[in-house]
Amino acid sequence: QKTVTIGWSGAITGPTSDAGSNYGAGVEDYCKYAQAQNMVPGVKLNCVVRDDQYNNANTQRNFEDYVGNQQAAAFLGYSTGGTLQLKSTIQETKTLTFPGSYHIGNIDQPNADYIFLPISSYSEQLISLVEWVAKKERGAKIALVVNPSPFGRAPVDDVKKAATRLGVTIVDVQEVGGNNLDNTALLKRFESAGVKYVINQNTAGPVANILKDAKRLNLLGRMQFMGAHYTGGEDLTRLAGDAANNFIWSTSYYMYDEGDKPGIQLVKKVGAQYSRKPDTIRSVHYTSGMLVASIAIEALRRTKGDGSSAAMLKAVTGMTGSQAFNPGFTVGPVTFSAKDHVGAETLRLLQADATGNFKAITGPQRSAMFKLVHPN
Amino acid sequence: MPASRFTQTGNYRTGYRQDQTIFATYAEQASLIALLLLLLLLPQLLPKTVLRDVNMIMIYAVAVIGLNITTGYTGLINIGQAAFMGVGAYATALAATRWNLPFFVAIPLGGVAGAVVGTVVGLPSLRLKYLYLAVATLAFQIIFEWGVGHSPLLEQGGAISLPTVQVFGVRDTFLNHNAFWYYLILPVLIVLALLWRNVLRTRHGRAMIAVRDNDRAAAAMGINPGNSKLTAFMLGSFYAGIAGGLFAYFQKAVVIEDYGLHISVQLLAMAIVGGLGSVPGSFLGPMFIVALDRIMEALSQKLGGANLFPAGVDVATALRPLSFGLAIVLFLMYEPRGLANWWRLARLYFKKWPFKF
Amino acid sequence: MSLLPQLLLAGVVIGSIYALAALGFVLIYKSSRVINFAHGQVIASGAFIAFALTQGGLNFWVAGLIAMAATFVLGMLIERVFLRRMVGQPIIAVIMVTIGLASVIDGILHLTPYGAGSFSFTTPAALTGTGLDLFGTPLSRVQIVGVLASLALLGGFTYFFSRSTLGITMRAVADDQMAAMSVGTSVERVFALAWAAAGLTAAAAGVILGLMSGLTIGSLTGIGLKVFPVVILGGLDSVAGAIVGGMLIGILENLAAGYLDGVVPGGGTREVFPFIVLLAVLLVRPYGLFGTKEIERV
Amino acid sequence: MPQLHVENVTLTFGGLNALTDVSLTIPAGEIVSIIGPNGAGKTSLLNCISGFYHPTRGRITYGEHDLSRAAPNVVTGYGIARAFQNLELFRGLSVVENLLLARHTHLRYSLLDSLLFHGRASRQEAENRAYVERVIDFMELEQHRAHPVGTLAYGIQKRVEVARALTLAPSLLLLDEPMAGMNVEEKEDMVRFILDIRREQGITVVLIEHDLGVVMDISDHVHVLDFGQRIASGRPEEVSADPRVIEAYTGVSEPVAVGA
Amino acid sequence: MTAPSTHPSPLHAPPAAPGDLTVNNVEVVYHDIIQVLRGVSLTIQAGRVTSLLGTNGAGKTTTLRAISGLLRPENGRVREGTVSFGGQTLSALSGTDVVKAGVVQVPEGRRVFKHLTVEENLRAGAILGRGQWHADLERIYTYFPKLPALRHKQAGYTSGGEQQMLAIGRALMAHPKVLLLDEPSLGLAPLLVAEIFQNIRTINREEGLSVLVVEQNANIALRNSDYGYVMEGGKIVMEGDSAQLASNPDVKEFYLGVTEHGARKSFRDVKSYKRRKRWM
Ligand SMILES: Nc1ncnc2c1ncn2[C@@H]1O[C@H](COP(=O)(O)OP(=O)(O)OP(=O)(O)O)[C@@H](O)[C@H]1O
Ligand SMILES: Nc1ncnc2c1ncn2[C@@H]1O[C@H](COP(=O)(O)OP(=O)(O)OP(=O)(O)O)[C@@H](O)[C@H]1O
Ligand SMILES: [Mg+2]
Ligand SMILES: [Mg+2]
Repeated sequence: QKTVTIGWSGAITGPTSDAGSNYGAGVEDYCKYAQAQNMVPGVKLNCVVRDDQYNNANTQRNFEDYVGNQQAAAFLGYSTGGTLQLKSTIQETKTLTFPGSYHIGNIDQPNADYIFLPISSYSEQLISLVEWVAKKERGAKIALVVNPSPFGRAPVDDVKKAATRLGVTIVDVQEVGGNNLDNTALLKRFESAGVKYVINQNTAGPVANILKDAKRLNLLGRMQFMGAHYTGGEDLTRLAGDAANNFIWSTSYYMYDEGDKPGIQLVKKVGAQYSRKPDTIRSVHYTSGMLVASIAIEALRRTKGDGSSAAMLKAVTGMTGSQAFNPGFTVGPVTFSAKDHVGAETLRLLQADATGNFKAITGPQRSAMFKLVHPN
Repeated sequence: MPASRFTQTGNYRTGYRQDQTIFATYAEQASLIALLLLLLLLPQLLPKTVLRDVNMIMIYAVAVIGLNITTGYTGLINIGQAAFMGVGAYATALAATRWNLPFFVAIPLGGVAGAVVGTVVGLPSLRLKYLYLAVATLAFQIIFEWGVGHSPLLEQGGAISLPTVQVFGVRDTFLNHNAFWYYLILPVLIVLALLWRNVLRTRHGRAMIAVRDNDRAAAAMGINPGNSKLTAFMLGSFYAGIAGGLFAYFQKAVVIEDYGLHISVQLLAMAIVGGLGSVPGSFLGPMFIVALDRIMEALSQKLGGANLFPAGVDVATALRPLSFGLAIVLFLMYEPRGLANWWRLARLYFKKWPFKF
Repeated sequence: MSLLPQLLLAGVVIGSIYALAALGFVLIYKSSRVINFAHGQVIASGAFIAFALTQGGLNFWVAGLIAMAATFVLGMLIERVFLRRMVGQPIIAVIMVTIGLASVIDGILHLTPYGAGSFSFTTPAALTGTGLDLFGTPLSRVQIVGVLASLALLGGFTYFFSRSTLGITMRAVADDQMAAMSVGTSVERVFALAWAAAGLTAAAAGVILGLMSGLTIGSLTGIGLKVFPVVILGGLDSVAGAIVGGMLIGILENLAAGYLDGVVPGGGTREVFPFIVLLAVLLVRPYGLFGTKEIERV
Repeated sequence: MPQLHVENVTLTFGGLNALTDVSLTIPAGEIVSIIGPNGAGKTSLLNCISGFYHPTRGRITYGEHDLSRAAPNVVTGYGIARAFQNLELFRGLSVVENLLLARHTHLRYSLLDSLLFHGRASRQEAENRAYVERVIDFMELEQHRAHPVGTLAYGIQKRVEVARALTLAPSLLLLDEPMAGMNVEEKEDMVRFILDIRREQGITVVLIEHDLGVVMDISDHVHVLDFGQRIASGRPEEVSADPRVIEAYTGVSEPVAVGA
Repeated sequence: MTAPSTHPSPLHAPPAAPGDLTVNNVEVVYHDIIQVLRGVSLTIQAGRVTSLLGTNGAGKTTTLRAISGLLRPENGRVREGTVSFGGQTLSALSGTDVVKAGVVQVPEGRRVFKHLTVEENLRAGAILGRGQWHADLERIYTYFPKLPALRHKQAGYTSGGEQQMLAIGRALMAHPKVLLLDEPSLGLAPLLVAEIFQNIRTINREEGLSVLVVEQNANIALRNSDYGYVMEGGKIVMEGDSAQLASNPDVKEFYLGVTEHGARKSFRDVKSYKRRKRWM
């Protein structure tokens, strides 16, 4: 029996570890599950999950080990900076890579032949939100609040372009990090500038603080708060409490409480099987981790265990049309082709209800505008 | 002169010039040559992943020598060394991508940029003492990170990729990446370490130490404390800048997170564990911290798989910060002079061997 | 309603929390000349202890008090186990010990279920809702209690240091340990007490912060860094300086956020503005606004 | 050799006048003592001369150099060296290293020379070392040469302090209580060094000292300060008989007996 | 210097009275290797002033530290022998407990708390009389009438003599029974030295305080003490009533600097023959 390596390197500790630890757990558990199911006959799956502490030097070392020493069939990445930094090496080594960062720059040429985003990019997520706003109110004034990092800044340019075309205005772009104990100034300025929509590209913590302050300042009714994938979910409602009410979130994943979806059933089953804490299993990042692992393993399965990069690339770019892969974690199937490096590009907008659960307010959809402002 | 230079019982010094030499005894000179040979062959002897760590250690060592110049020898506590590395890295990246300069020009330019910025940041040291200066360097670290994040020229901290390097027809590829850079970093490190050892034997080095020990007395000796402090900052951040330039190429792209506060802390830890104000310590410290991290990583990998602990308790992830912190604390408590002191004791032992007393 | 008064008010609120966080710093520095880089970690410990207790079903207030007692002991332990051996070592060594400690406590926190993820207190009934409306800015009860608690603790310690014999003794120890010993002061007891008191105020700060912005290990420990501009501005060894410094930084941050962010592309100026001010202040007043000038006679 | 002129120097700290309108001249080649009660401003005057304090008003010149606003290291460059009242040595460094430091201004090579340690730097350092060894011989510090200064007995440290000042090759040496805390015999040693320094090298010496016996025996000239003002000056016999000096300082009504 | 060849005998150290503090054959090492005291025995008699003379590095300060328990912070240790006072073995106590037992040391070089005001310095000394510090302040101010005017001045900016008075006053705040003074005349002008010693005498008389004073200025120390010891190389080499010591020829030459005929030696006559080498 031959052994094939799939390696993940991400932040189990350090910055963004709240997401990273669950993400890593998802990768690890899905792999064990796949092995137990003998998903790839004749192959022993060797899934390695390593903590790089959000430190790019560690990421590169892990990459070298996976790819250089263990001939990994796929590299599962995590951080924005780490992935961007690795692009030329990924290209050179022809390593199939699925980052945890949905930065569109990851799949922008050059050096992007082997990189595939599991779900739609931050840009597309945010533009979907802008489209929603534009549909609701022409000429609406929107403020962007982004994380002070490459991760946060990634979609800003695309969103600005899209807004112009959609006939809404981005009044302000603000960076807010994890230490925002008080957002009075920010919100008051938005208020006086007539902002009615605040779109966040951030992690849940800073967004929760903004929501709580907005509630205190009686702005929740007057401003609609929204955000991309890493802003929402359980984390947000836990932190913001009832201030999260009505928050609109865009993501491609199914929610934990959509128990009828096969992907969520699988998440619950696997999570229980490997005795994860409830918080982990409920976390959307756990699902995300399972998704990338499932894509890599599916590709390997389709190569019949041939983990070579040519075979893997063929398998992945073949996931299109009737050959699309649908593990059920996301609202749409995972489709890739030589031109299409985004997997589950359909997404939904969801809105938090009074109990803190996110309920879909749109069906699965794609952003029409995104393609226009960011042609490949 | 004894009949044979090799049978004499010691190297007798008959002039002050001889007293100045760094490698004085024949034993020292012989071991130096052996060491150099070993260093040349190292890439052939080491597994590739370890070689990567060796490269990291050498880059850190350059930065730590620089940190020692400001903090160890001159006593100016610097919590922003990673930012100076960052200055060098970004300067190198700009030189390489905007002006298409070759790496052997771009990296020294990084050093020069580090030195220039370092001198400016050092200006408050003319007035500030002790902790107040430490906090000023901390402020610089934070302002630097923020500034890069707001600078479109620097991709707002996103990746600036560096061109692939070619030397004597050999290209830097994934397969030879570590060995390739090993042979480039090693001579840089050796030269930089020797240059600093030279400074230490001269009035400039002594003046820095004097300023550290007692700046008023130093002034009474005709030393301009401000000059010495600025020189220290300039040299120290020159080294940091070179380290940053090397790191940029070694990582293939410059990303702001690589030059954050935690790296500054790590560099300080390396300097402390190695032994503040010691050149061998500047090598031993990075070695120790990197090795410790690798061991702990391996250990947490093992523990993580073992499911020994109740759900929700993540021993594996706690190990690295815990061991890093403990290493620093224990060293300071029980061996404040750092590994350099062990090194010294070991050398004394071998010098006297087989006579142990 | 014009923006300025609202910004000032928000600055005072957040500033008083900064001041409280800074108080622990000052307490330790004042008596032992140690600058504590692990203070953010002690704050986080206090907050998580309180949180764990409330998770266990304890009343919020009781949990808060127990957490303060626990960090009181924690502070004492840190001093006893780690810092006591460092007496007489150079400052850089002592600073580095606290940096190491920060990492150690981080590791220990990662051993708990709170090492990763975000949590949030169930706000006690007495603190829910709006408390006051000043200048058109509604203040939550949490904020009001935070400000009052900070001011009470700060006032108490100011009085303590200037008037009480023990307070004077603590300052004496900072000045010259040997001389303090010669008049019979137990330097060790003074240090332990300073660390313990700092621990206590840290838990208070941690719980208030937790109430206001949730419990995430990174942002709680991050306060440890935020406190630097405060103490440097106010002067490392001045309780009054901590108050003024805290308020000033809080206000400056808000002014930056209110006026500069609109001008600077990307904004986020509140993150750096305090540090820029800090540098400027240091160049004019190297000992901060209220810090003791080192007496140097040759 | 230049003369030191202190002209109408006033030094204020906050509201306090440490020095008020002090004028005096130190002639080349003499041993001049400054005495006065504690807090009279003796050390402050020395600090003004050596650049650690700057007079609020008045002027201090040494030859053609104006010292009033000069930094300590600049003053040292003019050939004025000092030993401190409270030891200000580099405690972690050995005696040799302490003295080598004092050669700083006599070495002329650049940072680049330092980095490369080629000809100029290396040659000057060797000469430098030889010079230091001669001072060590002179001050009889041979046996302590390699010891860290901090571990030496107090009396020896005081001697290192003077040796270090001497290594600067000054033309004017300022000594602030070099004999405090010494017994009679140790004082005799220190006196011998001071006399030899003057005799063999013609260095001008300014001495602050509370032991009147020493002051009266070896000074050519004595100035008395009280509350920041010069209240008397003259030859030792004259000063010790001055009633104002007796009242403010010595408290002894008869002049101190000049030794047999 | 050469040690006085004769140890005056018989020793007329009086038998220990109840209030005496006795140092018994004490040996002290620093860092576990540097032996400084080699069997020192002495008695501080109740209610009297005792002086301890000796060259630099003889171990005088070390002796005081051995009594006051301040060796530990200097990495020193009493290896042998005992110090006892009022039935207690001081050498077993910590510095704090020694002060509680009534023995307080005024450290060499004064060591006032520079950044505290004069009054705060005194209050910092009142660790035992906390409740009554007000009354104690007044008591100290009557002994040192210069101090009240300076009460709000930072101690670091007061003159040497004022600092010495402050240091003594601070020690007195703890109501000691035995006061240990380390070179109180260091760096002080003659008039102040006299004043300080007068103060010591007054306090000694009025409070019945025993005093041990370590001095380089043998002249004034012997004049103002009842009994004296001379120490060299970590040993007591001579002792006796102060007057008697002052007339000893060796003490005269080496400590008092007077010739046999009573005239003061001139420093101009220093022994230049000692110089072995010429310079340049
Ligand atoms: N840096 C300073 N700041 C404020 N006051 C000072 C400073 N330096 C000295 N003084 C004050 O100036 C006066 C003169 O002090 P100085 O040290 O010159 O006296 P001195 O004659 O040398 O005394 P001593 O014999 O005790 O050494 C004193 O009142 C002192 O407090
Ligand atoms: N902390 C210490 N560590 C090591 N050695 C010490 C220490 N303190 C004192 N010594 C040594 O012990 C010896 C005696 O010192 P001590 O201070 O007791 O002498 P002393 O008689 O008080 O001298 P002085 O008149 O100079 O004050 C000296 O040789 C000194 O170097
Ligand atoms: Mg003086
Ligand atoms: Mg002594």
